[in-house]
Amino acid sequence: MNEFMRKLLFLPEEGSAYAAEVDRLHFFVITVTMISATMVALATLYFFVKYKRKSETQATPRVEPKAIHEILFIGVPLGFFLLWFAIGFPLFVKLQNPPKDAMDVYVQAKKWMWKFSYPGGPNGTDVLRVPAGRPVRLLITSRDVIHSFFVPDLRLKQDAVPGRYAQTWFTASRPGRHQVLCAEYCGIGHSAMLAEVVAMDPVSFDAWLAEARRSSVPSAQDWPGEGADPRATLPEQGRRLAAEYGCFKCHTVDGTRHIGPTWLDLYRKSEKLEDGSTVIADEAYLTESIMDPAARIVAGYQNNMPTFQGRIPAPEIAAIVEFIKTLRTDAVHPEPSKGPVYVPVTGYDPTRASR
Amino acid sequence: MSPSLATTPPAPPAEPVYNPRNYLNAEAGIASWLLTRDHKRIGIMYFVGTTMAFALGGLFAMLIRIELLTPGPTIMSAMSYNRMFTLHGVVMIFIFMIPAIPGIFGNFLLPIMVGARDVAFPKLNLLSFYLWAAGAIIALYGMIHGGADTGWTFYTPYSTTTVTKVVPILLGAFVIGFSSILTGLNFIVTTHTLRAPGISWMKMPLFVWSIYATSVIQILATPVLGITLLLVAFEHAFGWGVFDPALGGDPILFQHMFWFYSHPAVYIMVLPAMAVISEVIQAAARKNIFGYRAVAFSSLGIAFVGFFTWGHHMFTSGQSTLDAGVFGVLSMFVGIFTAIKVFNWTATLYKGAVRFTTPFAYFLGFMFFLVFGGMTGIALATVSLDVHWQDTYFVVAHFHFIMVGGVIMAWLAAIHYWWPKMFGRLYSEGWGLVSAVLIILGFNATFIPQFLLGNSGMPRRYYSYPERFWPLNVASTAGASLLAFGFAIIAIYLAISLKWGKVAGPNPWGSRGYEWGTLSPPPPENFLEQPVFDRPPHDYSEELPGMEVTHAT
Amino acid sequence: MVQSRNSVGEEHAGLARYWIVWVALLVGTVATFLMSRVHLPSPFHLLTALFIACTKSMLVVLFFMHLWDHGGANRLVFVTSLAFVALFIGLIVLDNGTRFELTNPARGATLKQEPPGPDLIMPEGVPVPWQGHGNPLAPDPQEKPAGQAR
Amino acid sequence: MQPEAYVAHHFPNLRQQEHAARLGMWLFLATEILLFSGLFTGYSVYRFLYSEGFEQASRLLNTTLGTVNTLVLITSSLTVAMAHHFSHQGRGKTAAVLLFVTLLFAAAFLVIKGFEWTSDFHEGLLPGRFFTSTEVSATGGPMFFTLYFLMTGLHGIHVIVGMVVLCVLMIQCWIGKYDHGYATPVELGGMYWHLVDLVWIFLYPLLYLI
Repeated sequence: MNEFMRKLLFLPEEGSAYAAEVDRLHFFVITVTMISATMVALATLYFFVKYKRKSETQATPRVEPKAIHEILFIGVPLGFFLLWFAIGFPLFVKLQNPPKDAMDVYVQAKKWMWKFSYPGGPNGTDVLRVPAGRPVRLLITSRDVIHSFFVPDLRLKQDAVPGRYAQTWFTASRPGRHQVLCAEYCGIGHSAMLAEVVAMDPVSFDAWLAEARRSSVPSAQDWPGEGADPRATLPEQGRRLAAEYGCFKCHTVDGTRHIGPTWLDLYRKSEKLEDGSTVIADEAYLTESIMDPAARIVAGYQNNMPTFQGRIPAPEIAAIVEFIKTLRTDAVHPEPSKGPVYVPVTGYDPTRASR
Repeated sequence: MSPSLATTPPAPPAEPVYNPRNYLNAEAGIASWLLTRDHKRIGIMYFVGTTMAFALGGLFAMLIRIELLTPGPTIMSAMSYNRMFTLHGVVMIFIFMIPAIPGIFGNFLLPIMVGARDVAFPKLNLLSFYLWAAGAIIALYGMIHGGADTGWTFYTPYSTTTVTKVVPILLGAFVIGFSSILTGLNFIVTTHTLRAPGISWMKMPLFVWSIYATSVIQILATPVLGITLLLVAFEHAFGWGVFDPALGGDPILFQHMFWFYSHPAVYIMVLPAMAVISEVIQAAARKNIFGYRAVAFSSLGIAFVGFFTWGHHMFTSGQSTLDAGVFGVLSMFVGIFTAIKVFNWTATLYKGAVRFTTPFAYFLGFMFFLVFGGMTGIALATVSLDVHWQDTYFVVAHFHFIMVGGVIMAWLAAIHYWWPKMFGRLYSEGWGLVSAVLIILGFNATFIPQFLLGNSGMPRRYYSYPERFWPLNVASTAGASLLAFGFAIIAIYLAISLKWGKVAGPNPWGSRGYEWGTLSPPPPENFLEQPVFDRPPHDYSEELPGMEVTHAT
Repeated sequence: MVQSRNSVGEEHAGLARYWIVWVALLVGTVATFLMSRVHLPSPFHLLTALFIACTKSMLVVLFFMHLWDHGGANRLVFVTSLAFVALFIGLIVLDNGTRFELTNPARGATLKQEPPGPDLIMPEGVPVPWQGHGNPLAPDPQEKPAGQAR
Repeated sequence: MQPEAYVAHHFPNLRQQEHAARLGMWLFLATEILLFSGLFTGYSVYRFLYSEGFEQASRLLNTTLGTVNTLVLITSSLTVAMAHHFSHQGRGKTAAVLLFVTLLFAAAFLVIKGFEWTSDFHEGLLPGRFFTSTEVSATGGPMFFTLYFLMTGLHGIHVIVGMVVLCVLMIQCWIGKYDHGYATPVELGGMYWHLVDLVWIFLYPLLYLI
């Protein structure tokens, strides 16, 4: 029955015991809602059919309500409403008060990504690995604007507010994957701010955590000296390189016009050039524009960009182009888990966090 | 024609008569309209203005729906899409819906219904219209110069850091707020001091009660919105951050202040709709309301309790658990007042004499949508359910059920019900029913899929979405086009009826509301002679052969 | 008509009443000033000052603004507005007083466990929101490898 | 000119019109109270969160000037009330003089406030990120001054609006517009001014004393 209702109402799977409890209340409330709306509509129709106007001047009796009518009108719905509250609020209180033995994970939202950090490491983006069957407490904050951590499968949502922490918790009932969406509007990347909760069986989670902590330590030593994190994906490296070479002084990645064209949705975009012709901004054009910017200028922009010929090695240019290719507002990741990209825990100046 | 409802009026003329000297033609020229202090003309100016705003907001809505036809980009960029839904919200809420029914029908009818010649402060009334126009123009300026991408809720810190033109939009809403305050002030004072002899509080038409309750909310809530929007504008423009987390500010405080206005604002929009429905149902059923006191006082109850529930918009924001509980349980009580009204309206039909007309069709739609929308509102206030639904399409569908299914239906019912009174002519009843059916079907097709989208977890304000949400979005867009088609038909046949419609006569519905006791269109002084109000409004308990002037059929 | 009390009543009030109220207001002002110099335990400080302010404002409202002589509707308007202000402030402060302890950074609470990684912000060091220029995705300068820093 | 001449066409009599005007004014004042309540809410919340910072910051303000300003504003309220009294009795010239005195007090208030703001400016006691003073060690100093400037600023705007209103009324009193027993505009203008006083009565202890 519950399964039927869940399918009927298009609810996603129930990833936790809490989700199942919430759904039961959901079915109760929605069933009553549908029945009462239908009943009111039917009553209206019935009265309409029964009491059709017979003549233009027809008089009608004055019907005054008795006290019992109004008491019923108030009492019956109020009874239902308060019952729902009485069932629903304790569930909410439960959600707000994590069990003491919950494992902590820090969640930091940022335009437009989710960062998950485990005390003692590791620390990654966009994939939250948790052990199934064990409670996990999330301490959520934001770096810029308000975001909201939303996992439909777990019936879980908590806003990430900058400057303060919020908490929520869940226990995934079995291994599986659950999509995370940002539910509080946060700008052009709002709908692409997706992540994933991966519930693993506890044994493999423990093994994974130990492995991730072990491997993050040695690489931390060689990372700051190198130009790039060897474990970072190509686009990640590209982003870092673009920052180093100062690309962001003139190019934005959020769609706003600056000194140069924005990089958002630039790849494969059809750009109008100064001479009136158009060009598709593919890899070749992007590479050319880095090496010899003056060659083909997009209409409406000045020729301000210096040439980077000989200043950026070819693999790095490739990385930057790869980065530009990822900057898409329509980026919907049907399968966002390509393996988390972990940055080492150590190697940072902890004082820089405070303003 | 005597305006009295009871004292033996002359036999109705065989053919309906168009009142030759009415408020529309008493004075001529543009200036006589722009400088008018006649509440009826101001009502008509609101009609024209807010309807244009509605068309604009509807255009934005259609563009949003078209964009959402495919999971990826369809016709616009993410930035344009964000502007679209912001402007759709701002235009529909601040420029159209808050002033619409009070501005048009409150202005036009409230003084007539209390037997007054005008509102208490006619100049203030005109000023209020111009403030609305100024606010709309400022907001329009902002839209043309880039628009805002914050959503109509202007949540900080996004709204204070965005590069878009959020300040003109904020100021526009601020100025419109003043207009709303002055309108409310005028209505309250009019109701208190200008009721004609014979109209005691308990004999006031229910329309007046509801508008009165609306005005109370406007007076008490709108100033808080004003100061909140000013603070955001200040923070955006000068960096004086009251809400800026970098300076120790609390973004959640903004949400508290914003919803302290914006939750009651829902009732600013819905109460006038209920006002309309209370009148339409009594006329359609030829029966006095079942439980006058219950309906009248529930309006005040909504106005009062509606203020204690704002925190239910913030269950997932980091608000304290205790506050969530307080707001949650209080929200349950506000639902009760709506339930009282719904049951009393339904019971009004009992032993009535119902005729199916276009306003009645909208009444039927309204009843279903209000019950379903209202009950889903209660479901949303059930704290733990809201955690899943907060900021998803479920919320979007819920408030569109209230706003479109409730307010727009009532607005259409009001237009169709009072059109003959306002312009003295009848529209085509057949086309009226066709478009009503189109709109009700289109509405269901648009918003029921959105409930399901919300259930399946699609957050609102999404430019692109995972493909599993695709089919329901297509259904929603299809419904929206049906809806748009229905509105277009209405615009056409109403425009035609203005010139070529059949003459309505003073009372085409055979209604015994006070406003039908005067001529159509009403003379500038509302009643040719001071009417005698010796019966309650909508008293159909005995036949009054002289009064039954029904030409609608 | 609702207006049952005669508004002409204030005619008889006379100037003497204004002067008395004025003296009372002066006394109240001096009293708050002096009270602020006396050392009182924490909440009482605020409470006395607010009590005196409320008394003073009541005097102004009742006598200077003639609410004493006015009809019911005017009183209702004024009292309602005050009630809603109290409600507004009360429920919001209640929220702040009962929040999850880490939500409000400055109330003495800190994270028990320092969050790992570069990007998590300590509660006492609040993050700087993106100011609408620069780049949201660009790594912070500190995040750059040491050799490349500006 | 009889008082009845002031009745607008849609009112049955003068008493009802006065009643309407007064009720309208009270409603307007209610909106003003709620307008300020937004700032008072901000103050309450941040005072609750940063009580120590607020106390330290409040000590940096000049209490003497604040107290003098309170006395000035209270006295101006008295003169306005008296002006209403005399105009009601038909003594327009006396009322005009009293309104003039009120305007002087109001100007004095603004001048004192101006001095205060100037010295705050020099000491770096400025709102938000412009706050440069080092004398507040606890968190909350910038927030206090943001609220201080917003509250006194909004109040100052109300003082200026009130002065314009009183100035118009003064001229009307002087030319004898209210010599016939109809003085509702003076009463309403006075009520507005009392509200300005009322707000200050709360601002004074909250900002300067505690």
